[in-house]
Amino acid sequence: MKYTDSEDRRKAPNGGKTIKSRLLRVIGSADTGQVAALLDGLWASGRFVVQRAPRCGLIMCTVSDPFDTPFHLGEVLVSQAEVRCDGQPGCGVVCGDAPEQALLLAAVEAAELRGCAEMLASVGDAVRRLEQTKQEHAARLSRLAAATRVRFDSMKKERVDFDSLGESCE
Amino acid sequence: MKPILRVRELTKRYGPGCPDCFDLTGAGQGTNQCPRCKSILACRQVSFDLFPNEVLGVVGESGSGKSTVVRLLHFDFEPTAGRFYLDLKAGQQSGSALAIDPDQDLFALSAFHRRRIRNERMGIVYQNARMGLHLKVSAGGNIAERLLMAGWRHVGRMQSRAAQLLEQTEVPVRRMNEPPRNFSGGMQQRVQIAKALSTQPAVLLLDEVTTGLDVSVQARVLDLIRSLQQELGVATIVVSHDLGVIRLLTSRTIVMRHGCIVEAGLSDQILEDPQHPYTQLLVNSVL
Amino acid sequence: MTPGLPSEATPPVADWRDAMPSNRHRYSYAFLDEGAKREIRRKMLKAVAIPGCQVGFGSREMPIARGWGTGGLQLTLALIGPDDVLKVIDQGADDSVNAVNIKKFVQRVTDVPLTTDTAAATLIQTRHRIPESPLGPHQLLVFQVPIPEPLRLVEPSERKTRRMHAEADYSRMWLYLYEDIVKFNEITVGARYPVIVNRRYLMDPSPIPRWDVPKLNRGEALFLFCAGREKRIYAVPPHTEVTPLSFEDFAFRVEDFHGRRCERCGAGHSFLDEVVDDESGRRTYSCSDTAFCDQRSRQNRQGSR
Amino acid sequence: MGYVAVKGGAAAIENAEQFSMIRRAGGASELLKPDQIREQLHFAVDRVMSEGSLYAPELAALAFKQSAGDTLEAAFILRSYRTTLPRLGYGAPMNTDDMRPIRRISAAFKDIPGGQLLGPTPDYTLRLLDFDLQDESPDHTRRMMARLFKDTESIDPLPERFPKVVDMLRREGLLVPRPSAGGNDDRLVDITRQALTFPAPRSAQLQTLARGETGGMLALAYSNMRGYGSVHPVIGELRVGYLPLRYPNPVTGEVETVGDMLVTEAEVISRIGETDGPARFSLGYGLCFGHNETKAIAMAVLDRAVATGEPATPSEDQEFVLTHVDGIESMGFCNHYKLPHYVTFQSELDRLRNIQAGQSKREEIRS
Amino acid sequence: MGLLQRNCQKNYRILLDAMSRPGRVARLTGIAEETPFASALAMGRCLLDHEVSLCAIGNDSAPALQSALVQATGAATGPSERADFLFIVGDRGNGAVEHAKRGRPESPEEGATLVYCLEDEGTKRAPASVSQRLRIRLSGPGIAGTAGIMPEMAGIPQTEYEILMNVNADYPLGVDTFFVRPDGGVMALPRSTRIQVR
Amino acid sequence: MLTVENLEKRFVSHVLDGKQIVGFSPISFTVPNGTAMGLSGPSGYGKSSVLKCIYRTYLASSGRITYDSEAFGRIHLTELPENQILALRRREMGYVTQFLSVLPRVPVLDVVAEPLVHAGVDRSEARRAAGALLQRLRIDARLHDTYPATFSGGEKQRVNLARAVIRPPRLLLLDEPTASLDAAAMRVVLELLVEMKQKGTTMIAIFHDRSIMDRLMDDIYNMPEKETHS
Repeated sequence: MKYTDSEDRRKAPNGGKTIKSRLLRVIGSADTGQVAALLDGLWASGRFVVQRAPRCGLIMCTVSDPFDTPFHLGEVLVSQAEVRCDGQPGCGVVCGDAPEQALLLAAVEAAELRGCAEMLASVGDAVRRLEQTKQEHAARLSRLAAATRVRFDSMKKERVDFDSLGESCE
Repeated sequence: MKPILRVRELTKRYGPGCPDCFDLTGAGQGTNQCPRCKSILACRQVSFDLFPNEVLGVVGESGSGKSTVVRLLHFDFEPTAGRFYLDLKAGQQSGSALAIDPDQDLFALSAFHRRRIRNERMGIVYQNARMGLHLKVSAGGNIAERLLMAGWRHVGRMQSRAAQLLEQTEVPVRRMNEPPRNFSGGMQQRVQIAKALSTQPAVLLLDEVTTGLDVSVQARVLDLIRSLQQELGVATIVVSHDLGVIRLLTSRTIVMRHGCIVEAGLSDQILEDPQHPYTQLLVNSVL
Repeated sequence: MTPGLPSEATPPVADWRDAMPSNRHRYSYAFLDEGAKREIRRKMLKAVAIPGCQVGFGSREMPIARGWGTGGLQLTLALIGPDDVLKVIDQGADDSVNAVNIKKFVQRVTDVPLTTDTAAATLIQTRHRIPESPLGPHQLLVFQVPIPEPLRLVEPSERKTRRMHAEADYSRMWLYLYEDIVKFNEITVGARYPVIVNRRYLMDPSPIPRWDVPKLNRGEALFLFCAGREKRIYAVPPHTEVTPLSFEDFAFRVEDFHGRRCERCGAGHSFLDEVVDDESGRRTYSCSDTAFCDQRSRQNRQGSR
Repeated sequence: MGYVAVKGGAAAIENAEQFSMIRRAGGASELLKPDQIREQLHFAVDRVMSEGSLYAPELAALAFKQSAGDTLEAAFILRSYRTTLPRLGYGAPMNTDDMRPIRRISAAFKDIPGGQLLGPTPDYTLRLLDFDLQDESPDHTRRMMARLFKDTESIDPLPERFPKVVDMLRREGLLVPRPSAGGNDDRLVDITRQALTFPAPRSAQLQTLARGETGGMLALAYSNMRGYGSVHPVIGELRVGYLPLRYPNPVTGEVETVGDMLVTEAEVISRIGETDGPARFSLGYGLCFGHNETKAIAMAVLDRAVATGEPATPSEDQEFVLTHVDGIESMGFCNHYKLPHYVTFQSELDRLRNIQAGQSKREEIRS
Repeated sequence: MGLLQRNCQKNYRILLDAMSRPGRVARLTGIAEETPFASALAMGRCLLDHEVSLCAIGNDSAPALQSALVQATGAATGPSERADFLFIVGDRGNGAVEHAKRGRPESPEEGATLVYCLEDEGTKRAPASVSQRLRIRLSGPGIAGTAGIMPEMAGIPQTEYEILMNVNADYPLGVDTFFVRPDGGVMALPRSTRIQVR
Repeated sequence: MLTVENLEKRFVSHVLDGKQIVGFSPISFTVPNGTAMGLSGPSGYGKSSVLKCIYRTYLASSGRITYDSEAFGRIHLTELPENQILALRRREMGYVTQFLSVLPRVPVLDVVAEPLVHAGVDRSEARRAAGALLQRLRIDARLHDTYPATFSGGEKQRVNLARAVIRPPRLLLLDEPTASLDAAAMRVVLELLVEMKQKGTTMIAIFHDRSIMDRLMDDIYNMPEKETHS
């Protein structure tokens, strides 16, 4: 299978990114009650059917070592579900034991592929809120991590000239 | 006279290999490692014959590929290319009933068949006794192992055969039940020789058998090999970096360097009138 | 449908809440997922087709510890179905803790009927014994194997033992027995006595006593062996020649229970456990195969009545 | 008398299980919640995930609770749980260049592009028992956090990606292009689906080590560093961070990021490779689930050690290392000796008595 | 336990028994004879998935069987000399059997599994098969003494047995073979079976 | 029996950057069956090299040597396969030098008996014959079981000779076989050689002593002066 980036194709009309892809980034911080409410909202339209009930499964992750040799690092627990919107299938896969989250992702994908992004207004709002909280939290943690950076004041140059350091390790 | 053993274009490469390997390595290039793909050509297109009763020397410095050649013939590992034939009718009868078609390339045989041929038709003595012997198993047991492999299933008969062989190789029979790790280096080599000869092989391979032994011990082991060879008439290949060993034991000699045969001839000719620059250097270094 | 995966069709669900897995944390039939079962099943077929040859497989982790029968258990679970009647023994006994533990687990994930009666079982998982009463053609005996490689005794490297099997070079094993005789005038191997299967492969019969080794030769039932930790499956089909290694002048011999009898059922031709009486300190004997012993005791009682 | 039946095993097992439950949960203290374990005992959870070879923090925390803190046992529970789950597929090949680090240090250079980032490490904390933790107040922690976030407000957040130290060495030609021995086999195998064969391909080697037991790997790697081996490691780079899991969507076929995994990566430089050709550094590689630096470094050292041409010590022997680092297997085998072995023992007894009888008979004849 | 799962388990036991007793004919369950390739598909569901590769050869129906098997099992396809499972539709392999995988000395189990999917027409050619039954003797593991080929399974020509003999001459290298009929009748000839043609 | 035509030997020393050294300049001569030919000339003219070329210890640079062999018929020694040369050495050709070329650590008796044993003579019989021959060559019987390495130069030479003639060869190459013998020993050796010649052995020989040459040789070939190469 040829791998392509989801962002490259299927460009959403606004913002360049699909709601599905944005939802994927933040769904980990959404709580189950919130997700259930969104699902209820979508299902009220009567256009969604669960094609395949959420189930847990494993994905084997493949990583390349510094010599570009791929190997299997280990498995990750994911939840997967398949939903149809007016017959258009959509699939949701998300890390962890999270059936509701998988369903929501599947539904959003199906709707987008079906071309009914207008149904996703409430999801879009939720995504925006989640993005904001997540971003704030991430930035705080990132600044905290940045604070553990070691500073070498004696170095005059901003960037280190590595060619001159090459010998020191021999 | 027909050769008992024929080797044709024997090649062993370690590494992936590339189209330029052969051009960029060899005695002419002064290396056996391909600068392009880093493969090592331990030996390349080596061909020679061994005649019945004959002792053939293979001489060269370490890394020349001489040990690789005999160990390939012993099926210790797989060759990259080459053919290998044994014509046992050319030699004297040995103890085994195993028949070999003289036109059958032995490298093409199954591992199972090669193992039988190795065990019943060939004997090897390694430089390092650890490779040829189980140092923790009794000397008698070491010999019995080969007999067991050849299908012997009578403990009493194996014990008497082992005793006979140890006597022949001048190992005190009373030490038969001792493990060779208790033995001196010279004695270990004798046990290896006894083991190699136990199934009356048609071909004996000696890989640097006296290297690392004290000079006096070396001499005694060489004498033993010489007298056993004369007595049994087994066709023998002697691999050594030591021209003294070659002079003492062999009638013909092959000189190897960087995986290639650079010169072959009668041993006295090789020693007294070497042709190839490398052989001359080798001979001059001794004198 | 997910590409590349076979699936059982499930009907679509209209309300998402109905699709939420209520049984999310229940285990599937026979515990193993179907993919694992298929792999084990494929490998078992190969093992049967090449008697005595150790076939590697992707051994799964089981909820019992490695070395506690995870190999046997995986075969049992890949084989078992609702028509089976299961018997599990350890050291010949149906009620030893390990056997009970395994039975409990298999029943929990399959609901199959259990039995202690050897003749009634279709599938028997065992550790260290073959039942005394002969097995029939409808029966499968699954052995738990701790160390599948008979050559491990003489060679620690897997790479080298693989080559020895490839070349049918078992001289090191023979040599081990030869050295035994040289040192002790006797072969000292107790249990796990090495055998040659179908005149080709050297095989570890799992740590059964020598007493049980002849039962492997030309039996009626299929014998399946599996080592979970070492990830190997092998088999002895019915009517297959299985010969213990022996010399012309040093024969293979089973354990000597000459003149001893089971205190309970009086059997003089079964493998006996040695028991030291708490009070008298006297050494007595009893059948290791408890089902066999029970049956005889029952018959004795009926006979005396 | 005389017959000791092994009856009643079932009841004994049941009771033993309950006794063990009571030992864990029968005390006076409040019962632990898996969430508490996941957040507050994160090193334990990480270790369970990496040795259990399953990235699932919630389940790992549960397993840790169930095993009453025995990480080996918890990893074991996790491993057997994964046996019941179907494998949906394989993630798209990932590169650790995409890692979002929270910690990265290099021992080889004083400063590195992007800077040495200490991250959340207890390395420089004095190992003094902190009695304040006996009675930790949530308020105090909250206040401290607030202060910390306020203090760091002016600092620029970290970039998403950092350059790799070894890439610089590689560009300069200071690094061997490939591991020397056993490195030619590029097959991507999955050791959970097929038994290991030797020489094992590099992918099988790394996978085995990645799920190895920390203590066992440490012991083997330590033996090598200490002298029973020839690896003299310098940590080129050690990273802890989040790696995006990318998976092709089953409907669209497009690759999506379905979540993040915390991983630890170690790239260990060993002085001068022993291969022919120009003298170069060689590299050992370690990568595992969770934050576990000891394991990543030990893995990198072992990865480098087994690339030694002719193994002279156990840690240099690929087969030796790979067959002995799995904690679940070694623990199981060690414990299986608790099972009854009286049939085999009886068989041994028979041999021994026989031999002794033979020996005394021979001695009689002699005297 | 679903029906499919149940049938797979049952049929596996039948296949295992067939492999354990070469020459013995058993019958797969749940075979709807009107469905084309029902027997072969039942075997496929029991043994194949995306971890193995298959190749169907033989007569014109082979491509149809191959795609049906892929659909039902998710198995990969590959050239006949690399396939783990080789389905032969009809009564002869047309040269593919000789080149099927036989395994390596260190791992003979890598040899292919062959499935001859006999067609009713072929198996009903009774006169030829009766005489054949008399001429072929089987012996080896799983067989008490010797055995013959039951008439209903004798659907392949004698030359095909000779090919199998050759392919398995270098035991333990070789292939393991099933013969399956449209009605679910199944018989195995593992590589350990010695075939003698009189 | 043996014809040498335009035989020439040059050594190329690669150790000395390819320097050429002349062994001897082109020579031609014929030795009829049963006769003895002496090579004469000042030292350094390459007499020994000629013998070595015939024995194939040296490879000739050009020219050829034709030999009427019993085993193989008329052959060219310079081109003969090595295993056939070895067969000739075992069965037809003997070569005696002034230097000891026998094996160390083998009792003298066995050294001399070896060619007979090789030819299939029973070992004890061969040792008896060797003993008699050594006795005749005035080697004390007490020395027969000792190693020749301990012998004096003259004794070693006689051992060499005994080994070469115990099974009389068809063609005997002699390189100063009497160089360090006393008069008595020399007399015995000469007697022996005369006897062999009478029995039909063809000889090519180098003797330091001109009088021996005259007494034993049917013909004498004077070595040409070496051409000097640039």
